[in-house]
Amino acid sequence: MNPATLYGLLACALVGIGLYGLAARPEPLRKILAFNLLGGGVFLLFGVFARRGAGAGFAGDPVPQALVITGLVVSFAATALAVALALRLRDETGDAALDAGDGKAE
Amino acid sequence: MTAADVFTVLAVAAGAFFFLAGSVGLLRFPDALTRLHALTKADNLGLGLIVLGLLPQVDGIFAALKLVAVWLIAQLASASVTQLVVGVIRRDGEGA
Amino acid sequence: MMAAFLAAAAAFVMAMVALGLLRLLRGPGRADRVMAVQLLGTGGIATLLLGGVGSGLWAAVDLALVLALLAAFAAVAFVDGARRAGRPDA
Amino acid sequence: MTAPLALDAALALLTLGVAAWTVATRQNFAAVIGFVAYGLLLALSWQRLGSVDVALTEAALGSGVTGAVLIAAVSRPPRAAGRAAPPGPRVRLAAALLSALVALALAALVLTPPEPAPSLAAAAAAHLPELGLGNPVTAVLMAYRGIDTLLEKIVLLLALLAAWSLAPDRFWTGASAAWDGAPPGGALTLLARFLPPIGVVAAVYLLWVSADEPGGAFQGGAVLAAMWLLAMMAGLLRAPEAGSPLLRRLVAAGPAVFLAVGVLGFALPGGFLSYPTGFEKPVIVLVEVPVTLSIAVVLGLLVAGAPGRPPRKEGQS
Repeated sequence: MNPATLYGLLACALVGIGLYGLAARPEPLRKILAFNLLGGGVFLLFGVFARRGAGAGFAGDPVPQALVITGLVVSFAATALAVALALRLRDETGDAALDAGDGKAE
Repeated sequence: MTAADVFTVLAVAAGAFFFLAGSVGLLRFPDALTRLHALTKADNLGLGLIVLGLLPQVDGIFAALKLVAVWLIAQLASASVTQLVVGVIRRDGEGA
Repeated sequence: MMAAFLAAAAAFVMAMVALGLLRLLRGPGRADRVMAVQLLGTGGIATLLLGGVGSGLWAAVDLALVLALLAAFAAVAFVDGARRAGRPDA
Repeated sequence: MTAPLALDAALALLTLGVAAWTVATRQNFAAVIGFVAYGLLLALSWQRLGSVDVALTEAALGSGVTGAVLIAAVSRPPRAAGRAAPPGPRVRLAAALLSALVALALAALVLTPPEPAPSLAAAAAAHLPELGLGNPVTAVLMAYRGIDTLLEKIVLLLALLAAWSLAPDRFWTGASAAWDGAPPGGALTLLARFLPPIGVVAAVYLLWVSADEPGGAFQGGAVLAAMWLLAMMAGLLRAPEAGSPLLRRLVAAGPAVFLAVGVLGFALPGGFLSYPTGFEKPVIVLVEVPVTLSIAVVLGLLVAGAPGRPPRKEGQS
């Protein structure tokens, strides 16, 4: 198996894990985490296709790589905003479901 | 194999051994403070020996300086983190 | 020859890091989990340096430099969070 | 099995294990730390795939700065007892089956790729000499698809505005309450005095070499942001007020210069975001410097979160 296929299969599994976490975990923080796991897998797929498109003396096709860099920044912005929203909503409603911490007795 | 290559093999192997020691210590030691002690062995000696071993393999003083700089920065980070984590363990207990 | 040895050493360090990451799973304390990530950072730097010098790809050393700069960042954020949680109005 | 392939296999298995555990663990703090480890492992994977530009971004932004946001959130003491009820076993089974289906469909795509592999590498390489650049990823980001990069700056601005607007009215234009500016002393102060100067040099280096080597505005900006946050966490720098004119100028500088250069393209070479012939590289550098600063400031502010204390009086800043 060549490395690109190996990482490609890893990316598929990461997408699956992220999707499951998004659906099966009720806490907002865990949904945000799962969303980022999913994103990591999708970005890695781009990396695999970039690797396959290596040519012109480059180790990979630069276009998917640039897309991923842009995507990473946007995904960070979305994550920071989602965390801020969850925390504010918790402060507003006192809803235990929005608590991010684990409590003192850990 | 030149003398420099022998030196590289020995130093890198010794560095890798300290990573083994650090990981085993992190897993086997009984409490958080001794585990922290094991971790610093991998951080300081493991990485340091690997960098030392790689020095003969690079050409140019700048390349060598960059390797040493990476180790020094990692060293600074590791030393500070150890202090800080000990502070949290002392104050909040092991569960923290 | 040397490249093969350095690649093998990189794989060995990665395996050791994997072993150390079991501490991330087992905990029990928060500090233990932070330590496991610290080990991953150092091991990642070692792997990159070994791989970068072994294969002559110098960009890997730049990545190692960035990892070293950010090695303390997660642990500092953890300590900062613990300090803020201890503050009455946090 | 050869040594490099063994490294790839170890890395892939480790990433998979950490990801699965991040979803499965009961404790939120453990899951967040698992996610930081996941980001580091992904950065190593990107390097193994030959995309060092992306690996740098993932390490600095995906693991480092994102990790700081999540660790800060998870360190908040909970208000109320109790937990959200997880969905029942039937829902979880359905979710698992559907996720597995999606993963398998993607795997089928990975295993039966189109031949020959589609690639724009040759097209990207064709115009590199005219741009004076050697790194094709920088060329795509700053020249070929400059519009994407410009719009993405706007997205960052919008995210910051949205995060700020979550502040209660009395805190509007105030500073983040995350750090009170009191130095805790000891090792943290030492680290925050030594590391940021080195980090600033490294950020400038990443920006400078990005013309020919991996690096760039995002990577440099993320490293700068991390150093700024470190200094704020150590109490060496005060969290800035959202109303500060200097701060607002820094936030707007990058997109403003980028937009100005883009509009100038109508006048000189004849199209939005087209750079004047013969001056491509200086113009790109001119755009990248303020863009890096703006990225650093916005990332830092997004980690600091919505303002949480009232603004100081006029003329006191």
